[in-house]
Amino acid sequence: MTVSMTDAIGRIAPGSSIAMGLALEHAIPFAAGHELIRQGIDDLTLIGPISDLLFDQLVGAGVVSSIRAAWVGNVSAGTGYRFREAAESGSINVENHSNFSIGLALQAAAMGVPYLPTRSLLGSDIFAENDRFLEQEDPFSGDRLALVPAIEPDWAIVHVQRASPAGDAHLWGNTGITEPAVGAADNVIVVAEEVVDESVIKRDPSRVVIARDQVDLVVECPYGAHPSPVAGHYNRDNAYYLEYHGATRTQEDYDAWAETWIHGVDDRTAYRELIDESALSITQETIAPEVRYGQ
Amino acid sequence: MTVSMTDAIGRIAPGSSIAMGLALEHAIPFAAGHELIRQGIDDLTLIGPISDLLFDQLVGAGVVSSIRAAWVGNVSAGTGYRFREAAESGSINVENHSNFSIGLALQAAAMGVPYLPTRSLLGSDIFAENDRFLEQEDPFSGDRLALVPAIEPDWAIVHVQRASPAGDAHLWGNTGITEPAVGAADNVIVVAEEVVDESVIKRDPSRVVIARDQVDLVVECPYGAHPSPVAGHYNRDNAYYLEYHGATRTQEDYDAWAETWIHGVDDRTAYRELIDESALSITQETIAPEVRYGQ
Amino acid sequence: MASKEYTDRELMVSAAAAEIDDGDTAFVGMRLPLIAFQVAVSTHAPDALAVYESGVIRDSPADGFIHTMCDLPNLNNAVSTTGMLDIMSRLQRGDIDVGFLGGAEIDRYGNLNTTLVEAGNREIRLPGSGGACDIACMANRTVLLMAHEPRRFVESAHYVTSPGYARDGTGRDDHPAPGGGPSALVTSKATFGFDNTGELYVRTLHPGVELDAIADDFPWDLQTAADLGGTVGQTPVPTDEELSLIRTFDPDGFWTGE
Amino acid sequence: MASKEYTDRELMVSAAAAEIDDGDTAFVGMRLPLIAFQVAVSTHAPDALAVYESGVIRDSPADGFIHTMCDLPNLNNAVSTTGMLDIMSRLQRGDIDVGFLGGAEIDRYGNLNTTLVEAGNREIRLPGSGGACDIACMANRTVLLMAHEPRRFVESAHYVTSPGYARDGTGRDDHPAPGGGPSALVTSKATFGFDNTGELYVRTLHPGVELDAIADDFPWDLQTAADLGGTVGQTPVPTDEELSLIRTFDPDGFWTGE
Repeated sequence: MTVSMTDAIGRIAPGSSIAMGLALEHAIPFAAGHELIRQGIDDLTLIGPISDLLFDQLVGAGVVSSIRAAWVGNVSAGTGYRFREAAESGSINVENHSNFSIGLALQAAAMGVPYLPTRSLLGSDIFAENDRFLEQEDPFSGDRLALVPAIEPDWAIVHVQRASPAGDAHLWGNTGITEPAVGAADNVIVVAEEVVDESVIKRDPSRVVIARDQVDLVVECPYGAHPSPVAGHYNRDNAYYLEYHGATRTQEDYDAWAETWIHGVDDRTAYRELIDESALSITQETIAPEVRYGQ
Repeated sequence: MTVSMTDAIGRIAPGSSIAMGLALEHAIPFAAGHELIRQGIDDLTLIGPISDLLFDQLVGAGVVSSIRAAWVGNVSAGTGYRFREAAESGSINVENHSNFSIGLALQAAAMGVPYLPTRSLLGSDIFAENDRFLEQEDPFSGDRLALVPAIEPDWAIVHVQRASPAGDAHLWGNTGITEPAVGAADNVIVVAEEVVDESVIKRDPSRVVIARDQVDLVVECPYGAHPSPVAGHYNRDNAYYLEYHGATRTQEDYDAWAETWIHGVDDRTAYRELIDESALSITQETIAPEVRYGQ
Repeated sequence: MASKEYTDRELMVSAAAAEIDDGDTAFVGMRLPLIAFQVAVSTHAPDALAVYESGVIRDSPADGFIHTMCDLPNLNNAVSTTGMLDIMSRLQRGDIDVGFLGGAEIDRYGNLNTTLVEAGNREIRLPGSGGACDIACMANRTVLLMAHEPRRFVESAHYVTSPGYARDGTGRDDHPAPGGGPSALVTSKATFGFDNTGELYVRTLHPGVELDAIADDFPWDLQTAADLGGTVGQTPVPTDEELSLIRTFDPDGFWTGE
Repeated sequence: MASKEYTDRELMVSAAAAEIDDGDTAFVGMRLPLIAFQVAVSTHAPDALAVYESGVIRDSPADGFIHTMCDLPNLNNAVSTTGMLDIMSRLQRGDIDVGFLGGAEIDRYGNLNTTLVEAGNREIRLPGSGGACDIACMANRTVLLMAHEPRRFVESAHYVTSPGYARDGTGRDDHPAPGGGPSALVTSKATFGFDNTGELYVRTLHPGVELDAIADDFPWDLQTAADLGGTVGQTPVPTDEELSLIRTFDPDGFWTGE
């Protein structure tokens, strides 16, 4: 099921809901996001815990109608100006979550139950303003609980270190809510730094975070998470986050930025010419100790 | 916090509830169970999904008053005679679960919520006979759900491949409901094939299934899971399961069996003389592909 | 009966394997289904996937005999070894096509008992559910396997460990669980289906078995495919390839011998 | 004010680090707390553990500057990199001793707003909660950090992202969440505590800051430790060791510079 990024993203219909950026600031599928913009797949609902720039970029491109997330901005610099302007003008709808509530909503869907209970949320305006949350008196203890209903994204897009062509993925480092989102989504695209022979994956089945039965499409895309870091592959491109912050205060500025970084390149191969990979490469390497299976 | 098995088990008070055998037929902490018997720590409540012999052995030793589990027996041979006799005579109390309900009960405790909802159980006598389960009309969909209340064991005992002295553990292969149980338990004993320097564990933090903040005591005990298998270390001793089945049909037979296998040895070092380790060793080795972190 | 070239249990494994379609995700469990999945994936269902409640996911036979799902050959070169809650979540969200169950008792509507049976005025305690109740409630369909012994077929199960269909003929309509219920029962003498009301009927007889000889094993008036407008066929005998595979996966006949 | 040998934010980091006790499990988040944990574990709290909502658990400083919890130096030689639900579960079951929070607005009872503020008749959209609401509800205690700017201190938060104490003086008594609520607020001019009713009071003033000069920054009658029978002390200046550590962890002053 290995396809090109162009083909994979082309399967996503306008109006879809997409969970992305699930490992927080780690391994964000920017390449997939930029391809969504190039193909003009719009009216999207974006779902995630925090979004470190990717959602802001999609909003700036005008392809977003709703966001269901706990935080949208730029972790290095604070505000995401495209998100802020769109939220303030009402051109996008925002459903406010906490990190836990979005995680529980996806986990409920992944578990196949209509909701999960939590001791968080009550007393906040996140709870008060959202009719989808319910308050419940716990039938066992009488405690007050918040019930978080399931969210089932149409798509989840996840960036991993390596995957088999069948879709089994080795992922390490931060994972955030990757697993709940993959379980919750109707369709899953795995974007891998490296597509490897199935035998490589099977030599370490306990490293598999996503198995083939959950995956629809596999895309090989080295550096596909830049400017976010990928454990074992490249560091975070901090300068990019600061430059973006300065360069996207107005829509016009954003459009100029996007002309260079998104529309000015056909694909990730061309994109890689824009960045100085050597400045991001791993210089101090840590190799995991040996793990054996066998019989 | 590394202590001997004798010391670790000595901390467990009579009357405690203990979750064990959480990785199903894999990595069952038999050495810890036998030490419980030798020290005569009784009136125990045993908690687990299935128990492949260990619970039967503890029941035979007379140290068990209650079992909360989904299955107790001998996976190779079927019946566990000591469990069957005790359950039939009423000398132990049995709370019947399904694998999922015991997993959810522990997961609820691990998550710090009073219950988790499920679509399983309704329509079964497991649900009908147990007053602790509740039926609920889902406030979102109107569906009928079963609510499984949390179970918080006093202790969880878990066998792993390697752990740091601080309690951080690398565990691979089957894990079953190890993670929920460790999160749920008040106290956790990690029994490791190998206690290694902390730096070994930290070279692969994504392999850590149990972190130190959840662990109270660490015991190094090679072959501590025999006769169950441990991935990368030794195979299942199938003959042992069959022999046990034949040798424990009556209490007298069990007592003779225990005289050899439990009371006849002081500790796991002496125990290892009773078994033919070479017949169980890994002959066909599979080594996991390299994983790098770094910065 | 003429001497056979296969054992009853080899035929049951063959019949169970036939219940796995190519592309299925199967929840396997213990004993004969351990072998049946390996046969299916080696023959007509190369793209089937097996999940086990220990967390293992496999797409190929183990390279060695396995007593249990957790035996090292079943881990070695597995696709994944995730946790039980993750596997059970697949079941609960409806992603498991077929699950296998055994039983000490079965009633007319496929309700299974593996917990507590009556024998005269003694109650015999059995090991219990394991994951059976969960599979019964939530797999899209279940395939039941048991030795063909009259005491196992009862009007009403003494303890319903694993729900089948409602006893009032409404099938799964009012059942709260998302699963589809039993689709087949394989015994050592016949295979059975379940009609629209959830009632058991004879689908095929194993070679050498007469309908009359098994009808008396049931304490109710046993239906057959003929009663439902079809015909009672004969269960296919294991092919040479299947027998060869079964004897590779279970070389000493531990699960599949006489 | 005489020229200082440290920046406001270096002092805030030092004061925040002092709020971590040895042996604490701290929920760290972003910005200054990233540095504060590293200072604490390098000085008075060697057995403190940090958890981050990305899943990382650390017992030692990163060997390199980190903009975010997910920067590779924060993963390298971590204790564990589990998932967010696992970290949030620790919080929900009461295992997190202290959590750090920032805020654009704070009211008298420690309720924080990081979602939506009013400026004149414009509503300004901020990034939102992240994990802040969860930490506020469920950590045993929370430490709040913010720049000392009068607009941030409000009678009533425009949007309560992260609950503090009830506005009727009942503290956390009727609050459904298991957490203990805010224990300290660290601004760039002072540190504050919360009294038994959950109301803010001045605990210590940073060197060179006069009480009168900050009292007007609050739209209510600001309490001090003196009102509660204690005394308003002076916030300790960062030690040389702390400053050296801060400048090692943040060599370009990205988070802690002027």
